[in-house]
Amino acid sequence: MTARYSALSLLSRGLRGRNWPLVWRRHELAPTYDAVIIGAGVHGLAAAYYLAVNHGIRNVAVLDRSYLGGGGSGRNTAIIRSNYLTPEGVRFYDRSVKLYETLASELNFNVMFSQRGHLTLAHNDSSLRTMRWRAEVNKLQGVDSEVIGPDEIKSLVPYMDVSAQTRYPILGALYHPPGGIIRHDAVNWGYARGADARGVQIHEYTEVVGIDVEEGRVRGVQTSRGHISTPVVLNCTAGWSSLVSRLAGVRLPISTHPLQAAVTEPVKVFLNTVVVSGTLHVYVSQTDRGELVFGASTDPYPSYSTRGSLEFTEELAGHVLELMPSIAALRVLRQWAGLCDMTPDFSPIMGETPVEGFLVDVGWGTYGFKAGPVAGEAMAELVATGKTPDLISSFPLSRFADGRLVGEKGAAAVGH
Amino acid sequence: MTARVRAARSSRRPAETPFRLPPQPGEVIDRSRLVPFDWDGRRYVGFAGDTITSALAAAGVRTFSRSFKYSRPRGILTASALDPGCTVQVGDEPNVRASARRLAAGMSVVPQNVWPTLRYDLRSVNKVVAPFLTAGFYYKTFMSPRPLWPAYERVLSRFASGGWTSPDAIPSYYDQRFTHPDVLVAGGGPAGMAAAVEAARAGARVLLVEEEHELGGSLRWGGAQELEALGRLRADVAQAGIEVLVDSVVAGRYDDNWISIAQRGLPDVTERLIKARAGILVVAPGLIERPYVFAGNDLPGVMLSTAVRRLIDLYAVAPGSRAVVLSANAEGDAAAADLDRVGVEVVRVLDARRGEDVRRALGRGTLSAVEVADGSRIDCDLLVTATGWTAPTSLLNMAGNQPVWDPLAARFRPGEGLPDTVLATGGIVGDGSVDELVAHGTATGALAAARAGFGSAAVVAPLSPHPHPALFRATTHGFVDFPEDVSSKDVMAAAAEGYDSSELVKRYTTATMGPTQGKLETVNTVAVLAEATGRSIEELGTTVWRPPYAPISLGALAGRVSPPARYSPMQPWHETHSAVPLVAGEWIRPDSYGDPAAEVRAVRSAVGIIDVTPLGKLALHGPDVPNLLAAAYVNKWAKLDVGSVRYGVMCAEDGVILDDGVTGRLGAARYLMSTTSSGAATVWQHLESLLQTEHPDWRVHITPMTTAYASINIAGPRSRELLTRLTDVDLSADAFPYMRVRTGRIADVADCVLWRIGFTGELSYEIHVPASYGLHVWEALLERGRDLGVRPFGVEAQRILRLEKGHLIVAQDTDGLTKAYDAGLGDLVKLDKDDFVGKPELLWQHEDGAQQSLVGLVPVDPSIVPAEGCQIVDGATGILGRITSSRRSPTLDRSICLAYVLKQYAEPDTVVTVRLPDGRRIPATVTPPTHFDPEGARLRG
Amino acid sequence: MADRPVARSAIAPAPPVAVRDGWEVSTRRASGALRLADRSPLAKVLVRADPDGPFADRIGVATGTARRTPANALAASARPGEWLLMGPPGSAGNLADDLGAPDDGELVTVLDVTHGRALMRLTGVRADGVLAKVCGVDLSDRAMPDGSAAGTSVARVATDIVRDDVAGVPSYLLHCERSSGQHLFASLLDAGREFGIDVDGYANS
Amino acid sequence: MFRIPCPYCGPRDATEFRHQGESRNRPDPRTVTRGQWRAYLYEKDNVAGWTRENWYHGVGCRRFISVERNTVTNETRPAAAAAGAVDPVLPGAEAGAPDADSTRR
Repeated sequence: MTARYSALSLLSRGLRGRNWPLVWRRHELAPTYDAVIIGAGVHGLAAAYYLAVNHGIRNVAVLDRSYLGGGGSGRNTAIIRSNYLTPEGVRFYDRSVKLYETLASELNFNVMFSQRGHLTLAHNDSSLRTMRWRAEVNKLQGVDSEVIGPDEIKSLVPYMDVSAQTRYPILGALYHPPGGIIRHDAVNWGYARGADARGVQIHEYTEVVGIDVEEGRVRGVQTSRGHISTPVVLNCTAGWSSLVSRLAGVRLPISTHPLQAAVTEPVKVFLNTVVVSGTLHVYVSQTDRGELVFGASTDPYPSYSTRGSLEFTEELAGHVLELMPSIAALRVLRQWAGLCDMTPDFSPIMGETPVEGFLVDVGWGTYGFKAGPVAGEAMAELVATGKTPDLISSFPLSRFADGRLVGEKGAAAVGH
Repeated sequence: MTARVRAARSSRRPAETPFRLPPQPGEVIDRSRLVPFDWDGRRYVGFAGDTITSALAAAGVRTFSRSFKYSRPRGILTASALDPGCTVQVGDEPNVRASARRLAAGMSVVPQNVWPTLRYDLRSVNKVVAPFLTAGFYYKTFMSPRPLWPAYERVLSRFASGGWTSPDAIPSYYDQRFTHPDVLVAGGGPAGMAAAVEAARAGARVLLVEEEHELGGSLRWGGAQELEALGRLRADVAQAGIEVLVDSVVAGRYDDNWISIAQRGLPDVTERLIKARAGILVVAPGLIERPYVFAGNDLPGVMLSTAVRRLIDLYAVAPGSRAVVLSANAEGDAAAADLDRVGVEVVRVLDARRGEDVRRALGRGTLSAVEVADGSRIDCDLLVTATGWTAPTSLLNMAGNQPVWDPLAARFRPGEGLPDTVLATGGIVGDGSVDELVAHGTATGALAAARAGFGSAAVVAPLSPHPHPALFRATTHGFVDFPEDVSSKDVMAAAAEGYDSSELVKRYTTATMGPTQGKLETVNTVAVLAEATGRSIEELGTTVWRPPYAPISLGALAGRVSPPARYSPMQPWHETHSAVPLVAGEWIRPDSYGDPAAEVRAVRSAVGIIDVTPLGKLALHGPDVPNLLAAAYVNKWAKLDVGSVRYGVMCAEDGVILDDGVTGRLGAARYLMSTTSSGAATVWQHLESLLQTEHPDWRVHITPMTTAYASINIAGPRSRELLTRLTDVDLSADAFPYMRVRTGRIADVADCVLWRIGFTGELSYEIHVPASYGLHVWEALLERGRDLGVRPFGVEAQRILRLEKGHLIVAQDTDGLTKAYDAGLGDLVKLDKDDFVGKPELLWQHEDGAQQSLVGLVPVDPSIVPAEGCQIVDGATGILGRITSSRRSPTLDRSICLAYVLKQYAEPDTVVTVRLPDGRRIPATVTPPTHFDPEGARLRG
Repeated sequence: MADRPVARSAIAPAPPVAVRDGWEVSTRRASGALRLADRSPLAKVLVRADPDGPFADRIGVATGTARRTPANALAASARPGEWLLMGPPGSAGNLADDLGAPDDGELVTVLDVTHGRALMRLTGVRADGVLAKVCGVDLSDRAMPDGSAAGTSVARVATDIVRDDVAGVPSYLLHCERSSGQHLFASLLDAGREFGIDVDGYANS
Repeated sequence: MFRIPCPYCGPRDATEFRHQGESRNRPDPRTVTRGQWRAYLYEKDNVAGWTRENWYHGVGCRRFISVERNTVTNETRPAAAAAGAVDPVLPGAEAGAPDADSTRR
């Protein structure tokens, strides 16, 4: 059984040299589950956790073709915020922030959610206008969000060049105090540990190679480790969501683009907020370890390659130095890429598909990690009750055929 | 040398250098050039050619930093760029690799990660709670109470390792360049040099890149034979016409052999990023010596055998006074011999090949004794380990190759399957004598040249690795990752908790994630993980190596070329007339000349001129232009007469508004199209796409003319009067009515295009003059219009003027989902046309009815200007619409807006509620979009 | 009406400045062996035609190449079906007239783009070294010998490069849309600093 | 950065080109249903492996070209052409307006 984590237990085990129990256990594949979740990332693990905790559905398998949290959930830049543009987006992500705020104590696992504030810079009048638009929508939903001027930006980020002489002068920013960063791996592990403790089975290195559909409904999945019967399959993959859905005969409006990120060597902490510039396609934060973590917009062509590119780091560096010219001597230590499933309206696809029992929680673009808890909670409710929760009713797959796209498109060129 | 000499710290005299040896055969220091520098507030002197650490080691300095978690003293381990404990601050530059950075006169070097000083570090109390600070301890505590986490976080972040930056640091000179070698050799050891020479002899352009300051690799610290071989190879390189970069590192291999090189050590350039498109990449980085894991393995005084040989043979520095050597290979034996030769007492050589081992290193602050596996204890200040090698397969891995574990050689080696454009040679492939390594390099160089198209194909005989004992950890626990302070115990604990794959253990313990990028740490981490899980190293494999292979500065990555800025031909005038600049995409243009309201009044009452050069302009020529226009715009174009212009709107295939503008017909088959400023490139590409992919049979040439013309809009009731003074074109209302185009001379400039259109609602002429004469015409307009009250106006005044007229701006009053019917442009859409881009969606929107309308809006209180983006609300949270444009109108002396509202609120005189940013809710009245002169009498006058 | 209009290039002239051939130009003379000069006053005529059609045959300059015409104009084709003719200032009309009229039915576009393009010439044995700092295309003699033309990106600006050696010394003509001219010129100067680049003034060829 | 084999300019860096999407045919607007049209606008094959797509060589020849690319490795090759001719470029379907983050007029 799970051992409780605390400072005291840590000290006592440390002194006695005792190891901790497995954070999640390993199992043989069972022949039948009540539900199978594909993808052991934050979405799949959270869905499994809430199925068990909120609905008592524990005979659940979470399958991943690689190690737990090795996809987008372990490759993102771990920025959490809820200052979206549309009311439906704001409501949805606000619920996610609320869940994140209590996640450490709920999971008894420190996910290190650091609500240090989030700045989205505006370099021209049109982005300033969009920031104002977002702030007003946010405030109507009770979300702390306001447009601030260059002086306030400078006091939050002393390294920022807010002078008017720059090539991309900073006219203002959308300031979102509850936004921040989190330890992404810890979220994945914490959910895995919580789900495991309640009987969910997590199967790493178990690839789904087929989905059985008979008479329009799901019957089971074929995996690299054998066959499973199940009435419900939930596709929680990123990067591969359109290919996994195609196993069930479902086509998605998704193209997969790499999203790259990079980290510098550590230096003493000097940046205490998250800084995003849509115009310059860059976002940056500094971890408690002292590394600057950078991201940008997705690569301009679809690809499944996660090798990363040199021009990404070049553009990134150029843009970061536009904002903070004094850190030119900092060195990039590592770059990596994850895969993002981009939808036409910069909003996810959640809910039912034409195949009964085959549910999707996909199309998360560049903002999937932010939504992990709420998406898991909502999808668990859908699986358990068969009813689509209001919170996700704007995001069905059918909206594309119906021509009812979500309005995040206007603001989400780079939306971190 | 018998004892450590401690110089008096009070002295201003430079420190003595008691550990400096007499001249060594291969030394790289120039004893004739003294280089003074400061370390930790004290003056030292080294020789030219010294690294920071070699000079300090000569003076007896052994501790260079403290570790990040436990605050343990750290010293020289590798004496190379990887030295994990020798990262220092040099002036403004953090994280300088002191064991690779050469001394420069006057350098101010300061240790990092010390608080308050290197010698007395208060954080060392962490040692007391070390059992508590196991890997991942922070995941298990600080969870509650939640409000305290920020306080915990502040404490944790004090421990951030690394140097410091300054907001006032002036960036030094960074640079970039491109190059296109046929063969690029990464690594200038014996095999790399031989490969480069052979490829160059075959006729290939060769670039040879060496990370260290000199070519030669391990030959540099070899005996007489090695030094002789080195001399020969260097001479060959010099003769072969090879471009050689030293103190430079191949940092990344990307798709299609796109290769990044960080070039350092240039006189006036801090760092240069070289971007090479290489025909063939030859990877020849040699081998990295692997540290050994045992208790106390991080104490200053514990060194790798290669560190000892570098210090003695390159820098003539004795690494200690009394040494114990643990050797499993010839390099370790040679290190013992080197020590002996230069007079360092070698107390004992432990032969790991015969099962001899160390148990732990002992000492307070620095090494003072070694406990051997047999239980004996030897006093010493130097423990040398030579327990094995790591092949830096990073570049091969980036090329898609998976390294495989070779248990016989006890190291990872390149796996099967490399792209044809990548080869490997030297130690990374296998072991051999100098001659064997050179032979392999030569054959590989010939093959590389052949693949690049020079010479004939060569056969490369395999280079096998020599057997080597598999040594990772003694019977005690020690550090597997020095900069991250991760011990073998941490790795085992993580494995026991279930973080039991290479990736999970890396993420959980942070082992391999520090500044040495796993080059020293990965294999030991995997080996300890294998030990903990009972799995083999083969099974576990390594984590994926990610670029860069060596850290590169942001400055070099950014390069020197700034983002282009575009200016109109009138920019010199704007700059000298206090124009407030507006950054609009690539363009920099006047937002105003100080008083936008006065500029508006000038246009309404007299005449104003605005520089609209950034407006996109496309020359269209050919018999099928009407077809193209009809396909691109939602409205009709078949009946546009020569001399007429027409406004048009383009939508994308999803019905969303793409751009708007006017197009005029200048001749039978010649048209000039204007687009929005930011839409110019998009529209051009869109039209080319229509022509090239949908309608390749249409005969149209599109030529961008945006900057061929300087464009000026002359607006206001006296605009005709002004322009008449400067042109031979008949401007009378009958001869040149609204929405017509003419060509003629303006201010003696021929070939100008004039169109009579208006965005401001006033009588106005948009003139397009050959750009080189733009400034001439602009000045002529101001000069000749002085008595008419002419005034230049900027973008801000234009925005107010158009808002008064209710003209929408695409991308301000429309967004990424706005279709033509939403924006009130439905009358333009001609659904009876056969086809046009976006027609199906617009047809369906017409059938279904738009959900929202673009309307005019006036706050009941005329003094309140609601910010653009304010929401039109219903109750507490309901949203009925939003304001897209708002300004105070100088003409109407009140606030005016454009807004979207739901259809049912769009009727004029409907009163809605606007929420202001400060939370106030104010009433506002819906109006038609046009606030001023709705009949357009002024425009058509 | 006052003076005859003076034409101005997009590239600010280095002092001393004078008016020559109706253009405000620099009369500076470069001292070094590596020279960058604004050549925007040269007449520039753009021709578009079917690359496989009769008019293309008449021009006789293949895609990717450049050639001097008998009248000492330079004709360059950086892309299929497009040619840029360059000649002395004021000669645009002549350059166009020399082409003659197309055959009936062939669509040929001839446009005077003198004022729409910035044009500069970089000359010197190290000219390729300068360009290699701001251009990713291989400009070695092997890849781009005298008489080549290519369209690519230079200093982040869409630029056509024409290799047109002067008396055996490597020389490149670079042209881009006018408003980016100052940026391109400044970027080349910055890139050439380490090679001792110098600005050269007006010449009418 | 991978290179794209331009049939007019030779191999050039991918950054010189703009991706134009999967090659596909525009449905006949006179007979198309909403479902068909929106599938054309939004659905993607999103192939993992070799696929045929269009690129616009904006700073080079300014031609729309058709190229085959392996989306897993980013290897590229000329689109398979009949009888050595430059392959005709099929229309691409990239719906949508440009992003709003720019200043107009």
